[in-house]
Amino acid sequence: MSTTTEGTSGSAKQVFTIEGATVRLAGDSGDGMQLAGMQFTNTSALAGNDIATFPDYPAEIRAPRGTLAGVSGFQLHFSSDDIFTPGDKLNALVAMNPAALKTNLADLEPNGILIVNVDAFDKKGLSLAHYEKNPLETGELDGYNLIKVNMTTLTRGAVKDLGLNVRVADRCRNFFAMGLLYWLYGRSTDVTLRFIDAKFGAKPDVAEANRRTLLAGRNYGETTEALPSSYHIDPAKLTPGTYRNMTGNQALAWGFMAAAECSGKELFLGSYPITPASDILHELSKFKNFGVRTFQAEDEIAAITSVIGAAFGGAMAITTSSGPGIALKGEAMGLAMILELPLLIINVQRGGPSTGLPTKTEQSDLLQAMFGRNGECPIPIVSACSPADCFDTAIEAWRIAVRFMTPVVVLSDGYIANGAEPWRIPDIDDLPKIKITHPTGDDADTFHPYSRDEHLARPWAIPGTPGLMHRIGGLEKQDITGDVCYDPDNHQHMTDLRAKKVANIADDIPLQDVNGPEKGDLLVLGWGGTFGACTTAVERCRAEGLSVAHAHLRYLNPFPANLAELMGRYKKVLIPELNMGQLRFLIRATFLVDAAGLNKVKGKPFAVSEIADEIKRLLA
Amino acid sequence: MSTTTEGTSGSAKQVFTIEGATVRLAGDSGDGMQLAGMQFTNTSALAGNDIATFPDYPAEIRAPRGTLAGVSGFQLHFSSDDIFTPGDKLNALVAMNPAALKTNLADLEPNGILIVNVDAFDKKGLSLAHYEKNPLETGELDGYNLIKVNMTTLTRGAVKDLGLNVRVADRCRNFFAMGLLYWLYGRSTDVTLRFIDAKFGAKPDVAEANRRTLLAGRNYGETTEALPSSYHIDPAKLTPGTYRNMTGNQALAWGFMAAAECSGKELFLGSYPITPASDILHELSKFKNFGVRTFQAEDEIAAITSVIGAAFGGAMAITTSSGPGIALKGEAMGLAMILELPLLIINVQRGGPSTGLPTKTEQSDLLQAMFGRNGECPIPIVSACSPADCFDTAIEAWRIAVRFMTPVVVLSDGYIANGAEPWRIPDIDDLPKIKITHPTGDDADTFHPYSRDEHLARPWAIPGTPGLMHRIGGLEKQDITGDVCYDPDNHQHMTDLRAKKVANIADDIPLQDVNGPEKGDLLVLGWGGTFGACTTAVERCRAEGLSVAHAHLRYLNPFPANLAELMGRYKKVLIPELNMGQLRFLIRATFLVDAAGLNKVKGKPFAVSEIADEIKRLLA
Amino acid sequence: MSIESLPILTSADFASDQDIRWCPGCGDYSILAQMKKVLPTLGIPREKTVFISGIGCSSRFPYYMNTYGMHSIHGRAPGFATGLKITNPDLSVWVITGDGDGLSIGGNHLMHAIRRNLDLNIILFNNRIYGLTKGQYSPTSPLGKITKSSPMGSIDNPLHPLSIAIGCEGAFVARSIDMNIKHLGQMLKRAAEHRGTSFVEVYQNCNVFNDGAYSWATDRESKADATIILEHGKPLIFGKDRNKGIRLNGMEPEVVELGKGVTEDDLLFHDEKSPEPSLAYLLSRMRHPEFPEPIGVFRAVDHPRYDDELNRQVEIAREKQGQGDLNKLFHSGETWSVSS
Amino acid sequence: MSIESLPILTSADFASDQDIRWCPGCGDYSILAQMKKVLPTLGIPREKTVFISGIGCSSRFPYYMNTYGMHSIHGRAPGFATGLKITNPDLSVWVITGDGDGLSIGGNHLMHAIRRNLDLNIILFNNRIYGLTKGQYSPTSPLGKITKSSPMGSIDNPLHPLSIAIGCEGAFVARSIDMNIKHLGQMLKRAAEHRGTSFVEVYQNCNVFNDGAYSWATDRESKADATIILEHGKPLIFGKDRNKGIRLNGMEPEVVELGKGVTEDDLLFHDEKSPEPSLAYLLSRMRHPEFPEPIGVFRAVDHPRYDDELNRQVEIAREKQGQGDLNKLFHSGETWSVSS
Ligand SMILES: Cc1ncc(C[n+]2csc(CCOP(=O)(O)OP(=O)(O)O)c2C)c(N)n1
Ligand SMILES: Cc1ncc(C[n+]2csc(CCOP(=O)(O)OP(=O)(O)O)c2C)c(N)n1
Ligand code: SF4
Ligand code: SF4
Ligand SMILES: [Mg+2]
Ligand SMILES: [Mg+2]
Repeated sequence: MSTTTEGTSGSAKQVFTIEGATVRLAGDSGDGMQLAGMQFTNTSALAGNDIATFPDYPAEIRAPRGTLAGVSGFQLHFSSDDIFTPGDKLNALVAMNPAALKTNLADLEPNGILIVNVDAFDKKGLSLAHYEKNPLETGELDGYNLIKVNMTTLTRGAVKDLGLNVRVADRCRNFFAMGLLYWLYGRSTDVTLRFIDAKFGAKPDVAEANRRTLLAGRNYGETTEALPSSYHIDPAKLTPGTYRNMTGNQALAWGFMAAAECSGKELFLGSYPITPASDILHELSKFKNFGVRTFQAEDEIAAITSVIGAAFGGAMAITTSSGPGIALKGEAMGLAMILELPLLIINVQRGGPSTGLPTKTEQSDLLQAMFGRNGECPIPIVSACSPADCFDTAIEAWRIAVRFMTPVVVLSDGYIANGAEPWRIPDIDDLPKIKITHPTGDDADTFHPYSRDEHLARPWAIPGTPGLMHRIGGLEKQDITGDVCYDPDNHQHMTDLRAKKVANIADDIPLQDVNGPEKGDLLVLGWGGTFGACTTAVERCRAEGLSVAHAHLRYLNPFPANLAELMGRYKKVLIPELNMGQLRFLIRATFLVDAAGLNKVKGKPFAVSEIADEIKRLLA
Repeated sequence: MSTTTEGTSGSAKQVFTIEGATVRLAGDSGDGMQLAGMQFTNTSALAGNDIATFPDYPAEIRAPRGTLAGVSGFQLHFSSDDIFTPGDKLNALVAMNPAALKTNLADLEPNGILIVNVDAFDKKGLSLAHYEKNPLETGELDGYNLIKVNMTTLTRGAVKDLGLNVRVADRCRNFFAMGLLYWLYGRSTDVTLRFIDAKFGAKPDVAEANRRTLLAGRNYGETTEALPSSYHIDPAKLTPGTYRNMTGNQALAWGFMAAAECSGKELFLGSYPITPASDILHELSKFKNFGVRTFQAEDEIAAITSVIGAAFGGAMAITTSSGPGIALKGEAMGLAMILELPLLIINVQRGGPSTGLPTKTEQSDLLQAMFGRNGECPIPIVSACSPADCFDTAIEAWRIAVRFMTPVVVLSDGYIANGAEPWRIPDIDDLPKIKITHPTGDDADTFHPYSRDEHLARPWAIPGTPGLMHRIGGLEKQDITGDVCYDPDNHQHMTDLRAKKVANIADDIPLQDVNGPEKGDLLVLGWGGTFGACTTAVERCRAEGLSVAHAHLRYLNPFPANLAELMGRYKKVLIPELNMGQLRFLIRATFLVDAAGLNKVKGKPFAVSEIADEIKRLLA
Repeated sequence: MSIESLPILTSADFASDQDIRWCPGCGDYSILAQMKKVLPTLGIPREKTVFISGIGCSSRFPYYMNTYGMHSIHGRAPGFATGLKITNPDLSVWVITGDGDGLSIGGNHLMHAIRRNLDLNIILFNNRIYGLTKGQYSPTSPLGKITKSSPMGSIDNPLHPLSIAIGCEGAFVARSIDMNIKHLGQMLKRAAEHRGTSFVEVYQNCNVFNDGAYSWATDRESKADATIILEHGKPLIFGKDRNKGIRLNGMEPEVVELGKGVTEDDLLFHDEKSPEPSLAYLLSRMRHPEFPEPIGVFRAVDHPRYDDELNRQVEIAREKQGQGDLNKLFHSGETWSVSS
Repeated sequence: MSIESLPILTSADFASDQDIRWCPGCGDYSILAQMKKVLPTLGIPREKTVFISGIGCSSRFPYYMNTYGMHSIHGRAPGFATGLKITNPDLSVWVITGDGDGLSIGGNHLMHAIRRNLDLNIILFNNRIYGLTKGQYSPTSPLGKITKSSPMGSIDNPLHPLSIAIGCEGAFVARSIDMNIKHLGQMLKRAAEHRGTSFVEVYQNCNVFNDGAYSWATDRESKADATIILEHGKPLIFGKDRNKGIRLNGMEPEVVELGKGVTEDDLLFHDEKSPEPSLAYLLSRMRHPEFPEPIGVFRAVDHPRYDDELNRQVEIAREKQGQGDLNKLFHSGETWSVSS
């Protein structure tokens, strides 16, 4: 930590330069914590920091006010260094009420900054949080840097002459908290002031109230003696380029649009709302001027069947859902597979089984993606490893789908979907084109719907093309002609062909790369949203001298061609997953490698320390 | 083959005593081959032979008459020895038309008996079968013992004075063929004459026509010079008892009824028709006087949800389907699992993927049964290995379901479902009771819906019981109380608990037994309908001096507790499956055992020779 | 259902110990309150009462009732209820569903439950929006509705729950409004008392994602003109001053003013017991703002019930064939003996 | 749909090279024949025509047409058709389904397709039985039907396809009979020509598992008395001697004899264009044997079509916002630059 006497923020107080910080805003679901978190994120990103976020909110729309179940949190990690996770331990926590304090305190580091809204610590608030005594008074918070702020009072004061009713006024409290944090971390209020203009422009008094509260919060930081100093964080050394913040769901949506453009297709989405996938539907439904057509189907089966229909018709067609919805799509996925049509099935995973924990993250649908349908039915699977990575994953999935004429499953998860990080904006012209050829009427004489090209892909002949009329369906089909066929040998042949086609994708995807030594004591093998935690843990352990490398799989079916060889170069393999060992199961079955697992299903991402500790335990 | 001068059949011709024979009747779907096959089966069973059958018919209700696609076949293997399969090679083939000849000839052994209805070998018949020349005249059948019979003419002659129209008369041809076979294998016509009375009693002229044709066929055998001798087969040395013929579907249905009786429950079936599972629904719907309630639901989802509702209400509740229907049940299976209610989900597997080959057999839904739903969702799986074994499997599945309060998947397949074998009738009072206790109003003070007994089973408290009112659902539930609970540690705990409960079943099921040496060069590890082929192949190889044993898994999740140890006693493990290696995948992942696979998806069971050849290849 | 002499229960006895997690101001509270009020009047013990729901805000209902309950999966509640009722005919089974749960993913199960006419009470909370998933349009959202998934306005012609129920020839079909608590209580009671599937649509305000969807039907000024209360055998009269009525012009209803040559006798008379459901269908087609929307019982006729019929078949089978005997069954037909 | 000047096609041009695998005598043959007759008269090229079906005997239909086709999965054909039509509005898309496929497992999709009113032609082959799975009762089987799965008789009140379609306010709803080939051809043509979802129920005989289900409507002696042909603007007259008619008594239809003081003008006049579907609903309720069953077009009105509306929104969006530019989108809102 370095000290500057004159803060870049123009504060009169002392300013320390730090590498970064992890901050969580926690309050009632009605307190606007998600909005505050997003603003803090954008502001930090625009300040040039690297960022990672973790929003966490209850399943209820509005759980009863002030209760433990109603707490909503937003965690932001920002740094002048490359970061990959929203952070394990909090440097600062803002607790808007007693329930938020109770459910979040455990994550605050010793001596961490703890800002509480004391006004909310009244009898009712304390009892809703099941506090028998007021923790602000028992001394139990002595181990923290406790900053008590009369946030409600101060907020009401700031807006008093605007004539708003109390409920509306109190809803500005989140801006007060933001203002205070902005001061603390030397952030500019510009982004949020612009946001206020755009969002509340139509209600000038609300806009003004939010503006005033934001600034009141900032000024409070500058004036209160409780906060003797503030922090400065340098911009991160990111690859040059223009950046914006992206959540995983938005990146998927935009990735699909980019894939459509790169392949000269119009995009069709058939979907049925489900948490945490719905935002992809919401995002894509905004872009009709891009020729994006979204169809909110009556259920998940109608969604995927509409997508198969659209794919038959030559569109770039995708369906989005989460675990329970994907379970419903199994039968139709089998049809898509035997029809050999290109389409994407996106699973933004959440806590299972059954309805499970709808707003929590988990990686427990991998085996469902592999095997969740009848018969021998191989479907390629790709996964995204971070919010920004969703963009590339979307494009890559579509590339595979059309090259091999196959449905492709894309796995994301709730953590990636709602988390945000900086995304370096590509030039759309720099993205590789995806070549698609449809046979035309000129091919009529030689056309066979189930003939094959060098990738074993069948031709994508679309209705409307003269001379290529043909019928497809879910019964086993004769090789080449595609006619219904009950011949025993043909069934074996077609089963083999379909398996081989998918297996061959291994030759068309990059070899698996590794972060760390080429060989050594331990390989951490991950997939999906654990990327950040694995990366950070492995780097930390390597910094401590351990011989450990990290490989993170994008391709889960088929695996990259060098995976067996790669794993063989390490004495041990550790597979951390937010499930009970699903990738490990596939790795063991496929390669007979006795990989160790680090498994957790707690609705939360891994802490870096959990993985680092396990690495150390294995290498001890 | 021994010779008797005076046949037991009272034939004047020479009679050879043989161990057994494999015979196939093949004709057009409209020719009544399935009926004839069933009669031949019953007759042979009643003659005391061991039997095994393999019906094989087209997916169409009535494929176009005379075409290759329309051929329907029924294969019967009967013997004085224990047999386990319907036989690889045919000793005799009856071909009612050219299409039947074409599609079945390859299975007939050299010099095998080939009976053809020459009347059907006219221009139209030949051309429908894509014969350019009449094979009866080209000499291409010289390698067989060809018996040409004017079956149509002879049948019409036999019924001529009954005044039936030609179409009705011609429909008796299958009885002519049966009569001929009955003579050939020294079978009594009694069973079939009784059947004719029962079935056609209401139409005396049809009954009479069938009777006459049957006897005409038998007499033709006795008189025709083409057949110089007939065969005699001694009764098999079966375990003493009373026997009847059973198909797999019937045995499942009766097994469920027995399980209901043994556990003091009434049976509820919620199902939606699908081949080859529908017959279970048909069978059970006959037994309302047993308190069996069948509900033909609007779809598979309604079927399983009705079953979950009935299980909640304390019934013995089951749902039956095949692969595509099971795919639709995935979401609800997840719910059943987290509700921890006992119920059975039966999958009579058929050829996949997608609609696949509906009337053909396959074992390719094992991984679907394991993983076909979202989240960490373990469900026990048991499988039946033969038609008669379905009875015991049904009871065992229910025993596990209620002891552990869990849904259980039962895997059968089209081969078992439609195949028949002798079933030794148990005395219902000898079947072990299945003990079920429901908490009562007296337990109200201590009752918790998610408390656990020594099997980790929760109490099965049923609506209607005073004082035990509680709510269950698909969200994660708090340990013991069952209340909705989003607590991270609780989710981990409950996930672990549910997994452990299922894993613990391994302590409650028999250790895996082995047929053959305790240790040796090769273990053939099978499951499901391959039982007969595996048994016969292994016994044959052992007879040839090879060191090979056979273990056949009833329990697929969890595996028997000694399986790892057992496999370790053999140098190699071979897993033959009618899929591309699904059990092998589970075995590799679970035990890291590099088992070899013998895999086939041709819509047909294994031939014994296929497995025997592979054993020899592996041990060469 | 066996009705015994019971301790007298109160609304509070039907409240479970769970915190209620609907948004403050949600119309669901009012339906819950009425249900808790009505149940003690039915003479059915709590333990004989079961609530089964799908997924949605509305579907959390069972957690709040101190009865048996199941919060199942999205859209499938009628299936669970069917299996439960068939096997336990003496239970009083309620299905709680939403417009998305019941008419989007679950439309088919709803339709089949209604046509089978098991003795179930199905209450559909129609807030014309997906509440739990935070505000997408639903099958009952009006054309042009702007939501998160329809930023340019919904283009799906809405479904009308009662028209569909009558399309399936539902035997008991009714409608009420969350805010009209007395009427709502009556409808719940009528539904409970009807034998066969009772289908009740409740207009329910989602004050977070679709606030005011029914203000025309609940606002003091407009409601008398915008709704019409159906009463069996009575003419269709409405309006603040009860001076307007509905008259039939051929097959088309029209609004007329009373007086000015039009008397009550010229009006359409409601007949909830009409065996022919065409009148009920026509009433279900009267929509705001062209017409006052009817609330009340559209149809209440006695139809055979699946559960009764099935259990009757069981009885008949037992009478005719005797109680099943497995040993006898196993030995029926062709058997043979092998002796040692 | 772009209609170009085309080579004149014949019925035979629409036949595929696949062997037809229905049972001899099955009513499906007749429907296939009429379809092949009608299509060449529409002026739509074969390659612009697509048949999509579910699973069932009826659903094998696409294999026999030399057009594009998909034999999909059980009950879901409307979903495939919807996605195809949305993305390819110039295709002529037909959905072929059965009473099990369309009303049992697929009831919800059918309902939603009808209400969305995409320009699809849905033909439901109603043989009142599950043919392909060998004879279980279906949702349209009459009460008491004895089948493999209902040995004591079905106890499910049947669904009536047209009542349901009208319950969803279907814009084009018609019925015909396999054996009445001229009428059937007309109905298929009317369905094809109607813009929006055309729903046609065809009474189809399954001579293997449900033979004679419609003999009253096809037998020479009975059909004139047992059916009534709907014609727009004409009174409902029927009978061998065309001396019987349908009159409205309040909301209930009744059979009257003409003459004896009853004139044609007293009869109910058919109005397929009535914006109010109550008449069509009432007609759908006329059932054999109480009434002659109507065949013909029950309803044909112009409603907004989902596919049109969606594509209109795309156009409007493009007009208002300009054709989308990804580079612009990516750089919209808050961005920042990092330089090396
Ligand atoms: C299979 C499945 N698909 C989707 C969802 C997500 N989901 C939960 S509730 C709901 C809709 C709720 O709408 P409605 O039934 O109207 O209930 P409300 O919340 O408005 O009361 C959806 C789409 C789910 N839980 N399961
Ligand atoms: C998911 C699924 N469930 C069940 C089946 C079995 N199945 C095939 S067709 C059919 C019913 C056919 O009845 P219908 O739609 O009336 O057609 P029909 O054969 O009478 O023309 C059923 C139950 C299936 N193929 N897929
Ligand atoms: S979101 Fe709407 S329906 Fe759901 S609880 Fe809140 S107000 Fe009620
Ligand atoms: S079973 Fe019936 S519907 Fe199917 S093809 Fe045969 S006659 Fe036609
Ligand atoms: Mg709703
Ligand atoms: Mg049918």
